[in-house]
Amino acid sequence: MSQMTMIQAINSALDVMLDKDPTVILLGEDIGYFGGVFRCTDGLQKKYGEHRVIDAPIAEGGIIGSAIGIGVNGLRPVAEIQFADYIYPGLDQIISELARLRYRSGGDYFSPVTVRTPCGGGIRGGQTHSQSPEALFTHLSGINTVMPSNPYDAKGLLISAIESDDPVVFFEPKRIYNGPFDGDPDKPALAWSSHPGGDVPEGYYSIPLGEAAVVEEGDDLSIITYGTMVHVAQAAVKKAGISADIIDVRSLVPLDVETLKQSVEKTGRCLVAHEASKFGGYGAELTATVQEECFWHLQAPIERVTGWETPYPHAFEWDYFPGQDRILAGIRNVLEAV
Amino acid sequence: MSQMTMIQAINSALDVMLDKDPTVILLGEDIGYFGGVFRCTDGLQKKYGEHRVIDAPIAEGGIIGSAIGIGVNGLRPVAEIQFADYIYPGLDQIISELARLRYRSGGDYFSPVTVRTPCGGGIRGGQTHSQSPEALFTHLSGINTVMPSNPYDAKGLLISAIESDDPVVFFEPKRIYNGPFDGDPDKPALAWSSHPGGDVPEGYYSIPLGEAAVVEEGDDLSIITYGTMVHVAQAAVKKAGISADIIDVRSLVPLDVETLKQSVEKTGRCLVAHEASKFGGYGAELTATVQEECFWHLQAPIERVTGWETPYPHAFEWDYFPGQDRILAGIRNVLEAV
Amino acid sequence: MTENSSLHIPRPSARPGDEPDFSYLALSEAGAVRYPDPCTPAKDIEHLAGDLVRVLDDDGVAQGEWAPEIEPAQLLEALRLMLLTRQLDDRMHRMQRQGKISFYMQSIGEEAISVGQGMVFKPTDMMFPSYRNQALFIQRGTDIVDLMCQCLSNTRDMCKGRQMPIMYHDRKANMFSISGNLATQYPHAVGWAMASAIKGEDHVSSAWIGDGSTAEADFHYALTFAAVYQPPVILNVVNNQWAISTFQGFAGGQRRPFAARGQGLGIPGVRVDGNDLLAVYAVTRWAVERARNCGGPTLIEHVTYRGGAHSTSDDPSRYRPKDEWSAFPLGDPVKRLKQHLIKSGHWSDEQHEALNQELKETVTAAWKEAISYGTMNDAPSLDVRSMFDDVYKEVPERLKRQRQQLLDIKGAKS
Amino acid sequence: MTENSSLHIPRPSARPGDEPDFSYLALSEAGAVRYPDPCTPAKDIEHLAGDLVRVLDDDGVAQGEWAPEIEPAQLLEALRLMLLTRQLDDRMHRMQRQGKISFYMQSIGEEAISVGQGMVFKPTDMMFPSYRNQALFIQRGTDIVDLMCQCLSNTRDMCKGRQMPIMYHDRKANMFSISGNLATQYPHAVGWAMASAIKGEDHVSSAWIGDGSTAEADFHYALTFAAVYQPPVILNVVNNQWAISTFQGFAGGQRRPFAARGQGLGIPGVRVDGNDLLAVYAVTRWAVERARNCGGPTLIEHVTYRGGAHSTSDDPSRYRPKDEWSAFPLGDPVKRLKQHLIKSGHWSDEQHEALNQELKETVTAAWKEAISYGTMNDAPSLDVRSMFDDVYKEVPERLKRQRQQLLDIKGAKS
Ligand SMILES: Cc1ncc(C[n+]2csc(CCOP(=O)(O)OP(=O)(O)O)c2C)c(N)n1
Ligand SMILES: Cc1ncc(C[n+]2csc(CCOP(=O)(O)OP(=O)(O)O)c2C)c(N)n1
Ligand SMILES: [Mg+2]
Ligand SMILES: [Mg+2]
Repeated sequence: MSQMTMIQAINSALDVMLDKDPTVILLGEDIGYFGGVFRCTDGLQKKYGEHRVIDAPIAEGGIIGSAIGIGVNGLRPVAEIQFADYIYPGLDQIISELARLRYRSGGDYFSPVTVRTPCGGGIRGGQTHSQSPEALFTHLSGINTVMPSNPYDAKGLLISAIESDDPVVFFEPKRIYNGPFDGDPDKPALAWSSHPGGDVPEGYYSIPLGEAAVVEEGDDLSIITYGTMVHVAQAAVKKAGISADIIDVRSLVPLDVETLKQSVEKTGRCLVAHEASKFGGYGAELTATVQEECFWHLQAPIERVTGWETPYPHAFEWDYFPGQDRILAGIRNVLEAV
Repeated sequence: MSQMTMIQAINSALDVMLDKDPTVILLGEDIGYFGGVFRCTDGLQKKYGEHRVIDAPIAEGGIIGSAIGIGVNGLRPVAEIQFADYIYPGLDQIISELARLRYRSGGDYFSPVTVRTPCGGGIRGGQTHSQSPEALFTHLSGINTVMPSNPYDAKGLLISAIESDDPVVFFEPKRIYNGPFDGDPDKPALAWSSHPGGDVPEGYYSIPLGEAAVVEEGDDLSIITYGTMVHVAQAAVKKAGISADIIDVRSLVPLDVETLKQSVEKTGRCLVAHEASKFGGYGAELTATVQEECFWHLQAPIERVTGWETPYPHAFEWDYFPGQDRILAGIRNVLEAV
Repeated sequence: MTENSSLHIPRPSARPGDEPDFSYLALSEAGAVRYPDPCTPAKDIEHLAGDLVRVLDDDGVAQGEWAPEIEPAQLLEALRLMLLTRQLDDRMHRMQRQGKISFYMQSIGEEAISVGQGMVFKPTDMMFPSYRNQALFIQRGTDIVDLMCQCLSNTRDMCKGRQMPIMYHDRKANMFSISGNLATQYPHAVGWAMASAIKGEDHVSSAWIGDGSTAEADFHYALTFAAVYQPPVILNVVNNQWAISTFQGFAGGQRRPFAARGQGLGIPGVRVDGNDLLAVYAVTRWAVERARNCGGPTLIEHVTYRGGAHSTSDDPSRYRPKDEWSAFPLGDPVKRLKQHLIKSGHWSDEQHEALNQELKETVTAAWKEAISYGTMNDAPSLDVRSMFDDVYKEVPERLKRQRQQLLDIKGAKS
Repeated sequence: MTENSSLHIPRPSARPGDEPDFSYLALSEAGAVRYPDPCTPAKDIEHLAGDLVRVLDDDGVAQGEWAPEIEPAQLLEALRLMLLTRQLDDRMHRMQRQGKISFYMQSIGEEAISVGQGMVFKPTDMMFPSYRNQALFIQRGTDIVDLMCQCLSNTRDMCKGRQMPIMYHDRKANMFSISGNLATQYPHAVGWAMASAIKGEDHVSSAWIGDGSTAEADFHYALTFAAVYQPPVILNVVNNQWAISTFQGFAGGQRRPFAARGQGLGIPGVRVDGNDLLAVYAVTRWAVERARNCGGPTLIEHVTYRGGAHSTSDDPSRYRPKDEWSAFPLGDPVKRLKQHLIKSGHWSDEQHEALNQELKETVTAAWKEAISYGTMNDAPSLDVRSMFDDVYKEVPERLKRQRQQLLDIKGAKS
């Protein structure tokens, strides 16, 4: 065991897989010689060579499109998109090709591409370096979507994603790359070494996709969330002095419905939280699923606490971000509803 | 008043607007000399010239991107994307530019682009000519999303979309271009002349965005749907011999929450139906909204009847399509739930 | 407000009712273009993108340095494949008209490209076809019964009923899965070739795209990645003059040939008479030699003409002269190869007629066999449960439940 | 498995610790390139994409047919704008380092492009800038206080606090809104020019893109539409050799210059010394004349060097030699214009020093004014309610409710 930041854990996952499986190759903008703008691939080109850790042109569609071809030819590509906000030029290749290749070819062809990309706000990135577009992916059939909330999960889930023969879009909440963040930008930054999720084995291990983590257990309500918001929810629950199940979805697709169900059946009350805006967000699916599965146990409407339905503004980052106060207000609504 | 198919109604809307507003121009693949693969722009180039009804290269991103620039320069472009399945190469320009231009420029710039595109299945189009990707758009802030279910609405809503200074993505359910369709492919095709929505004024009129239509009124439950599924729902209700509110959302964004609320508060039971797959679909938002707004009135879980979570297959088109039987089963679930 | 418009709107040389006019097509004499060493630097052979490599002259005689040495038996086999493809297209077109299949796309007039190129590639090379490469499938050994079964979405359909007709693939023939989305296969081919280079293998890949589709982003991505990483890939633009109703000027073809599209990136381009099987073969062999011996991509523009409608949903008489094909200066690839074989004493009109008759029967027999695996309306049919397979490697629980729901509803109904 | 890899991986000529090496840069002598009539057909001037149009020689003397006639006063003004931009960049960079703004991007070394081109365009022409065109804003009259206020996201920010620093726009100066998404402005510029042509107006548009960004789809879309519709648009590639950590070879620049990218579509390309204000001015004027008099696009590659870090988040010493800029054969655009003005007797070292000092004070005064409109931490600040404006033309009910929720929560908190 050693202490790792989420960046180091991701680097370690890539390192382990490059070492273990000679077919794994990395492709992305600035990931090679430079080691990535967030340094997730630092040192890997030096270690594995420029033919396995490959700098790419600034062409997200070309990165995904060529990765598909590379995967069809027996290699196992891990593509980095520098910011989730820049994944859109690659959407056609993801939606029309990557997600459907196995299906349309009757199972004869597939391409095991993993697409890693940093997402979320809280780093003063303004409207083009803060987005959380996970809902555009979770609606697609044929790909899985993952977003870890701590280094341990990041490494274990990324290894599973790379090993999977199904394509995975792997979102990395960049605000918590270097430490957990409870939603209060005025507090001194915490290090991952202060968090149990910062204990990360050096070697190989994996966490299967499709399993949510119950981060905290309690009885008053269930909070379903993922990414940075897991930490914000924990802080809010503590502040509220209540007892809640906090569920870190981790694997957005496939979704671990059973864990949500057990929790909400127990608590009867549910709050869903994410950074992305509300309308049509992933929280809509979580809400719809929970009301379908647990209707008869629900004692209050399921509440969604999310980003506002505007782009993510630079100046009002902390008014946009669904911080502790918003979660607290949401908890109050859910608990007081009669 | 005259009888029009949905194709004719769309053609008429474009004709009226080209005539009324000299800044309106059309741009798209095969829309000019040929009149469009579905003939929605038939005769318009001849009438308004090749400088206003413009054939475009096969480049969806270029069509949307250049339309944005055309709009910034004071014209009012209506772009056609030949099939909704082919809109993805244009997504970056829609998400990153069209939807955000006004916001990011502090209100100083905007581009009033309307994007028309045929969607949905039922024409033996297989997995790349049948898609209903509306949920990828309804999650975005800064654009509106529309899908009409009959010629009258199509014309009135399209005129509103073109006149709007906000961008609109306008989905046209191609299965009902030429006649209403109740979900039974074995029945003889109906003509729009047999449907009240086929009565369409020749001239100018508009239907504001943001207003749902209550297509049928009843007490047993509320069915919330849009596009082709409106007709399927009507047939299913008739078959079930029950009394239901059937609400045609029409304007997916902005959503007329008030109308949904009034209905579900009255009936206490709700079914949501669409052709797109369930997970993360637009129905998730409808479900989440209704449970938020009407929780205390709900007597049963809200049921979603949708396409399966697979691509739209060619051979099993009618097993994929959420036809009357599936709606009937859904109605049974909702009504029998205790 | 458009009276003063100075926007350039490309116009085809002829519309319905006009005389066909191909004066815009730059032609070279057969044999006129010199054959450079395949490893010649791109900058020294830029003229190849503007010239037109032609081997067969008007009399059907092979001319010049590009004339390949091909055994007559091989040429006869090529002719057979082209004729077979044409018979297949004819049959399938009619079957669509009779409602037996939902859709079809013919490749009539473009058969020399698939067949001539197919003769060059090895089985271990990987092909990323477009929807007008049926002859390439046939050339690489796909049974026409399998092609038919795909169009029928029946129990022998390699796509398991998931795709519209003509969206074939053949894993064992290294034929990639055809996509309904134009141009997407182009970066796949480049990526595949990159992997081949990374692995140190000498397999090449090749992709086909239409003139109209070059306007798509994936064309640019593919060319850029090909220029940067120099993988062994042969990129083909099939310029059949039309993209549904728009002529090639709407893809930017009015000023420079498509073969020149890679020049700004240093990718060599060769423009070839796509209706001349010998020229197609020679140019492809040149490009493959270049890829295998010196690495790197080649862009080949095949100048041809879309002899039929775009698809069974199309009516070209609305937008181009009915007799345009017959005025096309590069003729019909089948007739030209036939003429060459007759001229060189290896073939006769009678043999041709007999072969055609035989192939017609082959196709009829194949159709009979194909429909025995089911049609849109007649048994046997695919098991509906298979609809939920292959979305993911394993069927997830969610899809198993949806499958069960469907079965329940179908059970309740019947 | 990669021991035998034959994949070509572009390598820059020098890495940290190496001697800078610009031998890969093809240079022409100042004055060597002939000046063709602006309406010359593209195919007759293809060499302009490979040559390098240069006016100022090593001694600062204007040479050759491209040498423009510009009043000394205008040149002095150009020098002033370049110096002002550099002072601004210096100041803002330091302000970021001190935590006063969140981010910044300098344009150091690239000022001649914005200023030289800006001198050619009319106010009614529409500019689609990239994030290194701050000098173009200044040239077209945007107050540097406004640029600073944007970076501060304060009450005078034209973006109302919504964008990261440097994402300016200026409606009245016809400067479009800068996007964080690379290359997206390219098709906008083409569309804008299409509309200009449709309306029969003679306004041109112009867009800027980095070498690295040419790999994006929008570059291809823009070139294709420009070739098809021939609108009056000037498309600029600012080749500053680097795209964050990757050199221009990763954008396909190893074999042919970026100016040649449009040749396959018949778009004329001109390669110009981007550090030579006179050459930039002359080439731009040529392209604008071409656009206005004969219509159609021109692609201009400006050969320059990114003198500073990519942004305040970047550390270039990790990936390129520290002294690379000083070895760049085209020098520093400010020094070169200064030398020219001194040589021609219109300027002196003393005047230069004095001007620089004056501009430093101008910038300091502007900064003081700017922060009076608020900073990240100090009042005044934007009204948080404005966050919900401009998503749509009118604030929809939903957003009004969300605004109220936010106010309630903030109220409850304080
Ligand atoms: C991304 C995308 N856009 C549009 C279409 C619709 N479409 C199908 S074929 C076609 C024309 C293609 O023309 P070309 O590339 O010249 O190929 P050809 O049909 O002539 O062989 C179009 C527009 C599509 N299939 N995919
Ligand atoms: C679509 C997109 N992909 C990636 C990025 C991240 N990014 C910002 S600037 C940059 C490098 C651009 O290099 P170049 O085009 O050469 O411009 P320069 O910075 O040299 O002026 C990258 C990769 C982005 N902003 N947008
Ligand atoms: Mg074509
Ligand atoms: Mg650059």
